[in-house]
This record gives sequence, C-alpha cells and structure tokens, in this order.
Amino acid sequence: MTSFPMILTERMTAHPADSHLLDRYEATGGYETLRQALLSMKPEEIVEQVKAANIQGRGGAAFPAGIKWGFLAPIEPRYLVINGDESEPGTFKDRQLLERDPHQLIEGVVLTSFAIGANHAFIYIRGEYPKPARRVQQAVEAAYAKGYLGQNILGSGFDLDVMVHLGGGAYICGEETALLNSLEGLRGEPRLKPPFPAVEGLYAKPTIVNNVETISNIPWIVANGGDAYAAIGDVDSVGTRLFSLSGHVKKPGNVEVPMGLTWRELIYDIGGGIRDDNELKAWVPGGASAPWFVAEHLDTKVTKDDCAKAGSMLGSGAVIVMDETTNVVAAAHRIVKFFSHESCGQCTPCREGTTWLERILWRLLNRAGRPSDIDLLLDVCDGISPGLAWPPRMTTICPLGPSAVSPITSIMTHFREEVESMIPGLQEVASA
Amino acid sequence: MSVATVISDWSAPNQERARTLLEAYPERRSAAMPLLYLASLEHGHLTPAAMAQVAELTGLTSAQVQSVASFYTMYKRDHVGRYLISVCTSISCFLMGADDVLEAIEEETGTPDGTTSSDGTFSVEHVECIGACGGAPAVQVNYELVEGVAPERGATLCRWLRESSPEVVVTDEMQKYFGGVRSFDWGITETVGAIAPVPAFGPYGSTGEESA
Amino acid sequence: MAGFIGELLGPFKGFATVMRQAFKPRLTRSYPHEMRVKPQRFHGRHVLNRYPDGMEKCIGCELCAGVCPASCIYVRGQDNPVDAPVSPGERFGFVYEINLLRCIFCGLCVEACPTEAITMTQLFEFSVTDRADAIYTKDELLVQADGTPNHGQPDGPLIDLAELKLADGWMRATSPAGRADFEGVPAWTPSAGVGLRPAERGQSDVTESEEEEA
Amino acid sequence: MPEQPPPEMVTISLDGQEIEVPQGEYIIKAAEDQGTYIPRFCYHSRMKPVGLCRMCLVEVETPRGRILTTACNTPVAPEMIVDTESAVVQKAQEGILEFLLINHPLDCPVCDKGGECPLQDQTVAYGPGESRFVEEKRHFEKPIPLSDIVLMDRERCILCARCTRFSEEVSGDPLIEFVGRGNQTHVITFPDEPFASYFSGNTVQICPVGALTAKPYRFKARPWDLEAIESVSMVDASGASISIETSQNEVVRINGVDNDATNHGWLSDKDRFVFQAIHSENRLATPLIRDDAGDLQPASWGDALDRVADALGSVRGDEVASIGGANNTNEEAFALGKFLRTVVVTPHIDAQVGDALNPEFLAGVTPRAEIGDLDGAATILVWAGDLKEEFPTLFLRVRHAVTQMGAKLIVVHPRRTGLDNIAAEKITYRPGEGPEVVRKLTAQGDQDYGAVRDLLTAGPVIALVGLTGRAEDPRLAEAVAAYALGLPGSKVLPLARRANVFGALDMGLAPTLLPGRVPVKSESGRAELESHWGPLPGEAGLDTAGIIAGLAAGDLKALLLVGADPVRDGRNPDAVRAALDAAEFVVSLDMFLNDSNQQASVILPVDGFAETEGTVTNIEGRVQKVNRILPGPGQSRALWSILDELSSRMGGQLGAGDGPAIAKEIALVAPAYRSMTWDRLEWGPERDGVVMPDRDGVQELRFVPDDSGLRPTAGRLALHSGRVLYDGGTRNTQSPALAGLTPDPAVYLHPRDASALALADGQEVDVAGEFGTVRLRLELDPSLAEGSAYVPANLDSTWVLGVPDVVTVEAQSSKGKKNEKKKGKKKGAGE
Repeated sequence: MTSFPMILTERMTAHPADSHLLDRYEATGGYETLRQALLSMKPEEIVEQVKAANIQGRGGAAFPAGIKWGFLAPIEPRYLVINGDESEPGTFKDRQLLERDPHQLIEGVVLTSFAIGANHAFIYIRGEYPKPARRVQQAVEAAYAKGYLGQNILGSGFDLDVMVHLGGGAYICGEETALLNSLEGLRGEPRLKPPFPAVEGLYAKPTIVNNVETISNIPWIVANGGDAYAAIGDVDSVGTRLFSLSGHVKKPGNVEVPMGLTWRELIYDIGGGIRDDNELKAWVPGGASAPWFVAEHLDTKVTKDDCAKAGSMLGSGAVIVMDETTNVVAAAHRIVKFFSHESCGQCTPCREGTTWLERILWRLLNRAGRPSDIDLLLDVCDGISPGLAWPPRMTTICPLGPSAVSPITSIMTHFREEVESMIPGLQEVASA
Repeated sequence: MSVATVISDWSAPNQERARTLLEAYPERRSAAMPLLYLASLEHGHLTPAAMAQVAELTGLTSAQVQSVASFYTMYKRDHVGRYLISVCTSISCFLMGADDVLEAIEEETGTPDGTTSSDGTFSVEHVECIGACGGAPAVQVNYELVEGVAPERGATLCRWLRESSPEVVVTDEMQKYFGGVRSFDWGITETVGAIAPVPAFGPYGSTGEESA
Repeated sequence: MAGFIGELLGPFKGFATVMRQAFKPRLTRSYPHEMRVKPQRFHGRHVLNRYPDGMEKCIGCELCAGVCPASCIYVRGQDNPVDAPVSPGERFGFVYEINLLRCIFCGLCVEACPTEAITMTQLFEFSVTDRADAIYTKDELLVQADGTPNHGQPDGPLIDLAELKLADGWMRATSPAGRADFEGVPAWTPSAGVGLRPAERGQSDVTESEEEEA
Repeated sequence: MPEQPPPEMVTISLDGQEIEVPQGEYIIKAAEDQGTYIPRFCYHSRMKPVGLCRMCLVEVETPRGRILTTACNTPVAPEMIVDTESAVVQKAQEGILEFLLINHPLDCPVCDKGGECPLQDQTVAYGPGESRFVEEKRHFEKPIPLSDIVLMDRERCILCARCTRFSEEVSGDPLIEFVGRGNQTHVITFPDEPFASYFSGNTVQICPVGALTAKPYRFKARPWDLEAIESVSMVDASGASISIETSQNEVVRINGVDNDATNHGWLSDKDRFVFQAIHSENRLATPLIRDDAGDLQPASWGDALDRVADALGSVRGDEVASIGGANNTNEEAFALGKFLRTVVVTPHIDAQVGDALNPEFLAGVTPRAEIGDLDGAATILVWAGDLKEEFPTLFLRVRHAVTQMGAKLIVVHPRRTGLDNIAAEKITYRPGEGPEVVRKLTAQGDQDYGAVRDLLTAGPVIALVGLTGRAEDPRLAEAVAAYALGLPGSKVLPLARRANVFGALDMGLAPTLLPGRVPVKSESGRAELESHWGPLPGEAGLDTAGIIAGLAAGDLKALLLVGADPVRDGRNPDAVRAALDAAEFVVSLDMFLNDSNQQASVILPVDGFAETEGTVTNIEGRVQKVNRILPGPGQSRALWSILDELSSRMGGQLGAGDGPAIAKEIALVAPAYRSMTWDRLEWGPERDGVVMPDRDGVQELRFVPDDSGLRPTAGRLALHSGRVLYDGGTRNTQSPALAGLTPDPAVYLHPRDASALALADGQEVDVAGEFGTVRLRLELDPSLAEGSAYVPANLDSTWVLGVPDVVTVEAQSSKGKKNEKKKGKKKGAGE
C-alpha cells in the first residue's frame, strides 16, 4: 500500500477526545477552506473542482457527484439534502463521520450549498442514530454561533440555513426520492423517476441529495484541488474510502483506505484475517444489496469497475465476511428478511416477491423445502429482477426489490450444492 | 386554530417545541415526523388522539398522519414499556450470534419478541440493522446503543435496568458495564441519554449536556 | 312347395318367438312397487347441501344460474347476518329457485358450483298439478339438518333411501372437480355422512380392467 | 369542448408498427388509442400515474439498451421503439400477476367484482396457469365498513392506490390512506373517522378488485345478469353521464360514464345511490281521486282523467296554472308546455318554484361558458351556492381545473364552501350585502379586494353564477354576471340546480318563454310558433309567486303540480299551503306524495328516472339523451302519454303520441333545437351531448344582464339558507342509503353573534322569521359573516322556517337547558 492522505479520518484519529468540537476543528485548520472559498471562489469554480476530483457518490450508486450537481435545473429555490439515513446492513461509516467529525460535514455542506446555490440544507439522519444526530445538532449550533451558518456567512453575503431532521426507522428512506418524501412529511416511498431530484426534488424544487461521506470529502477537495484528489486511488475509482468491516473478521471496524487495493489486502491485512483462522467462505462486498464474492475474487481490485466486472459492487462500502462455519441459506434468509421488512410496499414485485422469497428460504432452513423450490426461488427472483443479471434489471420502482435477489443468486451460483443438501430427498433423487 | 389550543394538554416546553418545529420547515407538512416523536413523548406512545393533534397542527387529515406514522417503525402506536430494548438481528449481528442475545433478553425480561411486559417495564423487539455492525451483536435501549453484547451481558443489562431503574439511559454508561467490542472508538464519555422510548435528539426525549 | 310348408309352420314360428322371449329375463318391472337400481350417475333432481355443522353450502354466487343453458335457476345473494350466519363467509344464497319444467338435467350447475352446494340426487318423481309448483324453492331444495333431502312422499314406496345413498356416491365421484388429489380424502355427503369413495379410473391405481371388475 | 390547438404528433414504433401519437402522451394511452391494450391496475386516465402495480411493463429501446419500464408513466418520444409483447414483457406480466395473486383470496364466487374483475380478466389473459404459493395467505379482518355506504375487504386489495389517490387528488378529502408498510400495507380510515365523502362511491367503481364494495349493490346481482343502459343523472343540472344497471327489472347500480364534457366519469354518492327511490314502496302506482269524504281513493285511469278533463274544462283557460316540470325530460316538458298553451290555453306556466333566477337569464345569457372551458380558464370566479353541496360533479371539475390545470379560483359566498381550501381568494359577505361587494369590485381605486381584482385581470375568466342561498335576491346574480362579463375573455355559466330546469326553460316552461329560447314578447318568434300551434297569448303569464298569489286571491282556480313541492321549496310555506287549499282543483302528476300534493283532488302517477326516454339539457345548454330501462311501477305512465290522453278528452289535439314524435316537433318549432335529433345523441362523436344552440346562432334570446335594482339589506341576522346535498327531499329520504346521511338540522351563528346574544354552542334555540319559527340546535361557525345566520334548507324541520330575509335567534323559552353537543354528527351542513 502506497502512502496516502487520511482525508476523512485524520482528525478523529489524532484527537479522539474532541474531534467533534468546533475548537478542535478550527485548531486543525477547519473552516479555513470555507473562508477562502466563500471570499475568493465563484460557485462554478467549486463545481469544477469537484468535477475534476471525479468523486463518486459514497451512498451506494457511485454516481459522480460533480456531474449530479451539473443536472440542477435553473430554478430557485434549490435545496441540498444530506443523506445520513445509513441503514444498509453492514454499514456504519457515516455514523462515525457524524459522531466524530460533524464540522467536517458542515463545512462540506456550506461549500456544496454555495456551489449549487442552495440557501437551505437538510441533514437527514436515521432515527436510530440519536447520538450522531445530537452531535451534529450541537455542531450546527456552534457553527451558527460562530457565523459559519446563517445570514451572510463570513461576510460573503451567502446565506445558509441547516436543519437536522431525524428519520423514523425506514431503510427505504436511504433511497433519495424516498428520503425527500420523508422530509416532506410523507410516507417514505420512492418516487417515479424521471423527474430526478435535481429537477424536481424537495417541495418539487431542484434538489441535490448527497451522502454524508461524499460531502465530508468536499472540504479537502476544495482545499487541495480536484486533481490532487483524483490522483489518489485507482484510475477510475479515486480518492480514499471508508470501508466498514464486520462479520467474521478479526478486526471489525471502519477503515479509510485508498481505492484500488485488492480484497485480500482489505480482508486479511487490514481486517486481520478470519476469526479463529477459519477458512473464508464468502463476503458481501458492498452492503447487503450486493452479490457475494467468494475466495476466487480475493485478488479482484477494490474499484467500481473491477467489482462490477466481477458481478458485484462496492455499494455503501460495507464488507460482511462469512467464514466456513456459516450456513449460507441462513445468511441469505437473514438478508432477504431484511429487505422484505424494509420494502415500502408500494410496488407489487417487491412487496409480494421479497416476502415470498423470505418464506421459501425459511422453509428451506427448516428442512421443509421441496425439490421444486430451487427453481421457484430463482423464478420469483426473475420476476423481481428479470434475467438475474448484474447490474440488475428491475420490474420495480427502486432497487430495493432486486437487492433482495442478490443473496439468492449468490448462494445459487456459489453454493448450490449446499442449498440442495438442505432439501430433504433432493440429493437422493439426484444421485439415484 | 392556534397551536396552543390544539395541544393545550401538552407540557409547556413541548408546546413551545412544537411551535418552533412548525416554523422551522419551509412547509408545515414537513414537521409531521418530528411532531409525531414529540406526541409520542407526550402521550407515552402514539395514540389516535395524538395523531389527530398532529394532523390539526400540520394541516393534514388524521388518516394521512396515521398513514405516515404507520410507515415508520419507530412510531409506536401501541403501548411501549419504559425501556424499549431493540436487538439487532440483521446479517452482521446474526453472524455474531444475535439470536442468542435476543433469546437471553426475552428470557430475562419474560417478554417475548414484539411484546411489552405486563408491568410495563420492558418492550422487547428485534430490529433490522442499527448501524453497529462492527460491534455486533448490538442492542439499543430506548435507542441508546450498546455494542458487543454477549447473551449473558444482555441479560445482566436487563436485570440492571429493572433493578436500578435509571431515569436516563446513557450509552457510555451501559457500554462500560454491559458492552464489548465497539464499531469504533468513542473517544469521550457523555452523560446525555434518553428519558423515554423516543430517540434522544434535540427537542424530544433527551436530557443532560453534551460535553467532553 | 316351400311356400306351403312355410304357411303351415307360420303359427308355430310365432309361438317359437313367444316361447323364446318368455324365457328371457323380464325387463319390465311393476313400478312403483318394485324399483330399479338406477345408474350411479343418474341425473335426478337437485338438492342444496349443507356442511356437517349444518351451515348451508350455497353462497349465492349465481354461477349455476349463469351457466344454466335453460335459464331455469334464479338465485339472489345477501349479506350473511353476522350473528347468525347461514353459510360460511360473507354471502349466502338468499333466494334459490329451480324451474324443473325448464330444467334439462344436464348437470352443468353441479359442475359450476364452487362449493358443491348443488348436487343431483336420484330423485326423479316430482309430478305436479300446478305449473307453479314445478318451481322448486330453496325450502324444498335444501337438505334437512341431518342431510336428508326433502321430498314430496317421505314415507311412500316411491323413495328408497338406500338409493339416495347411491346418489351420494355419484356426487362424491365428481368432487371436487374429479381430481385424483382428493382420492382417499374423506368427504361428507348429504345422506351417507362422512366416508371414503373408491378410486376411479384415471385416479392412481385403478386400471380400466380393475374398474370393470369392481 | 372549447377548441384547443391540435397536439404535436410524433411517430413511434409499437410492436413493429409505426404509429402517430400526440407528443407527451403516456405509452399506455397512446397504445390504447391505437387498439393495443396494455394490462394495468393502478393506471386511471383521470388521475396522475403512479406506477405502483407494475402490470403495464413494456420494453423500450433506449441508447442504454432495451429497458423494462412502466407504460403508464413513460411519455412517448419521437422515434421511440416500444415492445408490449416480447418474451421478457410476457414473463414480467406473468410474474406480476402471480405476485398479486399470492395473497389475493380466491373467493371470486362471493366477490361482487367476480365477472367484471380486471384481476380475473388479466389473469386469464396474461397470468400463470397455476400458483406455486403454498404458504398461508395474508389475513385481515373483513369486511369492515369504512362508512355508512362503503365496505372494505383488505384481503382482496392489491394496493393500486386508486381509491386513496382519488380521494386525495380528485375529491380532495383524503380520509382513506395506506397504513403500514411492505407486506402489511393496507388501506383504511382513521379510527372513528369514517370515509364520509360525498364521492366515496367513485372509489368503489374504480377499485380494480372487489376490495371496496357499496352497500346498495353488495350481493344484489352478478355482473353477467346485469342489463345496462347509458343515461344522464337527474340529481343536479350538470348532466353527469351514467350507466344504469338493472337486474330482474330492478335498478341495482349506477356507474359513472367518462364524459369528457361533463363529469369525467365521476359521480357524487347522491347521483350514484339515489336510484333506490325508484323502487321505494311509497311510489305512487295508481291514480288517486279524492272522494267526497276527503280521502284519496285508488281509481282507474279513465275515471281519473275524466275528472281532470272535466275540472280543467269547467274553468277559463287562464284560470288554470301549472307549477313544475323541471324534473322531466325535454320531451315531457315540451308536451306539458304545448298542452297548457294550446289545449288549456293559459300563459301561467313556471317550471321553477320561485327559488331560482330569472328564466331569461338562465336560458339566454351570452357568452355562456361550457364546463370544459374551466380547464382553459386562467381565473374562475364562483359566486353561487356551495358547489360541493349543489353541483358535486361540477365541483370536481372546478377542483380539476384549479389543482391540475392551474386556474386561480375566487370564491364569493356568505359562508365557507367546499372549494375554499383551493381558492386563491375568498370573499365572505353578509347575505344581502352582495351588491356592496359587486360595487367594490367594480369601483376603480377601491381599497378592498385588491388581490381579487388583480386576479380577475388575468383572462380568460369563467364565472359560475347562481344564488348563494335561497334568501338571496335573484337579481344579485344578474348583477354579478353583468360585472363578470366585463372581465377579460369572460364567459358565464349560469347555475340553477334542479335536474332538467334548463331543458324545461328551453321548452317554454316559463311565463316569459316559448320553446327554443324565444321570449313571449318577441313578435316574430311568437308568430313563427303560431304558424304551427295556432294563436297564443301575447302577454307573459304569472310566475310561481304570482300563481300562489292568484290562487289565494281566487283569480286562478285550478292548478297542475308537475313533480313540484312548492310548500317545501317556496318562500312562505304557510301561504303556499293556503293557496293550494284555496284552489278549486289541484291535479298532481308525481311519483310520490309530498307536502304539496297531499291535498290535491287528483293524483296521477308518472314514470320517472330510468323509466322514460328522452333528452335533457344541462347548465351549459348541452342536450343529452336519457334512456329507459324499466317500466314504471304499477299503472304509472309517461307524462306525455297522460297529457296526450287528457288533451283528447278536452277536445284538443296534442300530437304527443310518443317520444320520438315530440322530439321531431321540438326540432320543428323550437329554434334553438332545430338541428336536434335523438340519433345524433345515440351514436358517434356526439354521444357526450351537443351544446345548443349550435354555433350557427339560431338562438333568439340573448339576455344581457344588468346590475341595477337590488334589494337593500335590513335586520340584524340576515338569513343564509343554503342547500345541502343530502336534504330532506323526497328522492333522498326514499333512498335508504342516503336517508341516513342527512345532517342534523341546526342553526349556525358566528361566535361573536352568539356571545352577543348570550347563546352557547350546542344550545337549543328558537329561530324565528317572517313566516315561521323552528327550534334548532345552535352551532358556532366562524366562517360565517357576522350578522348572519345559516340554516340549511329543506331538512326535516328547517323548511318550516320558509325563506325570510332576516331571522331572530333566541334561547329556548325554558331557560338554562343546555343540550350536550351531539357527537359524530354527519358531514354535510356542518362542513
């Protein structure tokens, strides 16, 4: 691993006791970038820097942030919404950023709002994160007191109001249009697209929705230039990224690493290897929605394109490792159950399909499966995600339904025999 | 109709908070979600009367408010115990043995998953991922997090809650005595915590000062 | 010559025919004193059945009326009284009438019925002196609480209850939808009570020859 | 419909065929117009697409490859390539249907929708052969009543959100909503807040499965034994298209028919369920003659007609008068008019019961707006009764224009109305002070109503003008119309409520009008008619008020009541009753006994709605066909046939042998109806109705309203006597589904007025006016102008009050008795 700057976690690593406080933030150079940018840069210049940085959204879809900002419709008012509804199983990186370095996010929010011409920003934090929300709220208040937020920020004439909004417990609100609905006080159901939020978002006004991690990178990018950022990491996937390691690794937790490592380095070197030095069975590379990788993928590079070529994605950066003792059907069932529980219920394939999948897997787990269930599972998956290809085609409004398909296609691809062995009578028939 | 007349049965600070919330958003309707938390806090849980009040405040119909409230898992429309214990059973916690933790907690509290104990002390529920996967298995008490909870520690936690009946539930305190491995280092010790099964954020359900 | 002899023998030929017939088994019966066993699947008059607990099977769906080629069935449904339901579910047959003068006994109503509420018995004696009486109403069609069909001559020599049980056999043969899956599944019939019916051709282990033996 | 520029056309490829479709049209609609049906559940052409059911998936060629997308929310684009039946699409459709069916109960035999169910039909057409779902289906308690009319079976619901969207988007009263999430989502009301919408029946009609059922139709019949015929609702004068469906000679259901020009397929619950009155056991089924003892006795038609002919023949023609005829078809109204003018020879004819506007204004105001003009309006001015109560389907059209088409709405009314929540501006005024409002709006530089005046500078302006309440001076509406016609690009839609009142006026059932919108005073028009009918009186006759006075004074001797109840609808109930008593002979042609015809000498039963065929004319002058699907009960007969026979007994010749013959004569003698034939309305593009006059300008009457001569205000509490949808009228009370919805009678006062009078909310008070006193419960209503009292018209007790200008309200004589405010009061007058 070559040396790289710790973009997101340097402050919290160096100052674990008070990295969340304004004094420490200012003492470590915080809000300097903002001061300079507001007074000396034009909004378009910031957008240019972010475009040059080629930073991909860290929420899961990995859409380049700069390009997203460029889609904004020329209508006032505009809104910036920070997506802190981090609910993807395996993911806890935003929690750390919110809890440990909220000012870094707020500086990013102000810079972004300035760049896109928004005077109102919302930080939507999931309801189960009261502590991160408290810390952000405290930071927002401190920033208001010091004039980093509010009217005429730092004498630049730019106004910005920031509100922290707490969710109510719904994974689907991580989908940007569902999040906007939730913020409007509606059910968190994804909207039909188009129109995209950049054209018709919050209150039907142009809106940019970005992930916490994405925006936390902005101060560094503006301070050091987009090219400097683009120089870190791999060719297409640039910068550093926070990965959340969990499951059967020796050292779970968040790590900031440059893009372009191999999975072996991430799991064995950084994650410390598998617990009890067991064999690695499989891992989920990018949150519960992502298709699984197995040992043969260990040397795949951790970049957007390489993972896509290998049939999965980096998603939210959650790496869930399963060792040889894991019952893959049980693991897949648990993931499908999650999606079935979190389905918003508005469109048919997801509402009915995920529940049905969950119930079939439950039958398998309880040794009550039927030989026809293997085909049935795959066919139900096909009804949600025709062709079972990656990236998925969808019969649904949003990608939640196809996300529930990933673990099933994964176990069918990599562990079909193990699945079949759970169906009474199937292997006898096959061997006869 | 003025805010005060609609929620005249609320405590004065909460009335004030409701008024602030209504003014804070560009559109009144957006205040529905925070107001629902506030109403839960006022009424113990989200009663029909509370939903009707929120409807009146936000200019929605009661049916619409009910529709919104029922979408989100954290708005409890049934009675909730004093301590809401949420055990994460999603994939990461499951891999690390969350089912055993849930079982131990159910046993200790005598409260099966999804129910409230008869004395109103505990509500036990399993929840989907609460973002503490590095510290799996994780448990929340009134949405205050404890990570690395082994089954027997989960049981001890419940016993402690029942016996010492803390007014305020504080993450760091619980983590110290009942927690294990954490997702990441928290750096400091806080005294802020939840006073009710409502997230301890800003206007609702919190107490104490955030401090270093 | 042959003609002459032929003429002479003529009367005897006639006798021979008589004699031959006289020793053949007799086909006529002294009905009504002696009843013939009717074929198992005889299409006689309809009954409306009940469930073992006495609930009516008819749900007033009007499918029988819809399918009837002679348009002789009139059905009206109604909301089931919540406290004293007539049939399981929300709806029951409130009016049920069959005009047996129009009925062609094709049995389509039986096939259409989703709940096996209407079946055919072997009852076929229902002469009337007034055309209006030929319209059988629900009171007449509905079996009694014990499953016995109502009929005009309860104690007369015209009704053989054993025969009615055979009629039940026919009903079971087609129920539900004649699917082999239901082989060995106990079924309830109006007069035979709960029981099993023997398997039929097309169902699992029965071959054509076996069936004929049976 | 007003002319709109033709949409730009684009070429797309649909299943390999090049088709031309309007730019921006959704694929599902474009394909349907070309004959390719794409299956769907949640899509409804009158609501915004939501893409929930995913049934309408099609494959579209894009630069990124072929994608699956929903046809209901994807607009066509030039050169688009759409495939609706590829293998992928078929597989997806099959999958969606299997998903929908896994939790859908297979209780089609007991389901009201079975037989006409889109889910059934599409399963047969696109679905899988068998279900592979072996688990237990989802269960909910069922069925649960959502209101007095609508029941919900949540197990059958496929969550297409048609009902919830309708109530939020179209009718604007979102009382039913999704509850829960994911697999447990269901549709329900808030506890103890029933789905008390005036439009709840529409949700039953658009529900694609049998989840929502309506009590009046529930289990009454199966779809395959229904006979249906299209017709027009006779509940109000907006001319909603309906289909009347019968089984075994009994109307069991009325459904809305999508008429682009009028109701867009929506109906009010009154339109939908009022048919129950047809089968009321109180319908008159035989002629009744009053015997010497004063009792009504059944009689033969021969005797009854003889009696009427004798009585009418024994007085001078102009001693006979007629009230009513607004609930009949144009043909019947025409026959009645001709009977009165040529056989009886009297000019005293009035179809209105003295509670509406000047007939010349209603029939002849120009330029007259069409309902469709609302969609193109920049500003809509509603100065009329509460549309939600009086014209529910027109209310929906105004809502549509405002919420979907961007029109700005101004409402002027003495109290809150159903439109207030979408109005850009609202003027509340004290009844009687309307002229002052007009003056302020007109006066340049006046400080009041600046915002309203600003809005009204944006044209085109469509003004809906009618009486806000019964106590209002009818000339106020004319003044408002005169003001409105001065606004940019303005047109006026005159409003009068009674079913076919516009048809009746057009057929000459007014003292001042001859058939075809010809004023009696027009020499040329009269001469033209005389060339067909022979000599006619040249003077205008008496209107209802004049007739009542004439009867009381003895100047008039005999009266025909044609489906009218002037006692209840008149200004002074006691005076009308006295006049009826004073009349020598009263013959009533009606469907029911009512307060006015109880004392008639002869009562003749007539066929009514669904029992007669003919045409009707709505508020915009649109002529539509109404049809017959039932015989009348017992011996009841069509009005025209009764009149025809009566004529021959009186030595006249009416020539009203049958409906088509009358229709032909109308086309011959009524100028504005010259081109009208039944054939035009029954087939082809004019099935939605034809607005008369045709644009060739054959209408003679061109009424130009003016704004002079208004009644001044007096008294402390001016009365606002507004109509409510579910009133105490015969049709309503004879329909069991609707009778229970009538609001509790009450008097409404502004809180400040109440406290000035020392009255409390819920208290029983005596309301007294010029004509009568009634005891009512007091309700506070801050939406009223101060100094006014609102009493809903024609409820069980309130009609006794009549229509005085002012009332006094005082505590009930036995003091200190406070009744507790009734809980769970019905929606309606209180809203």
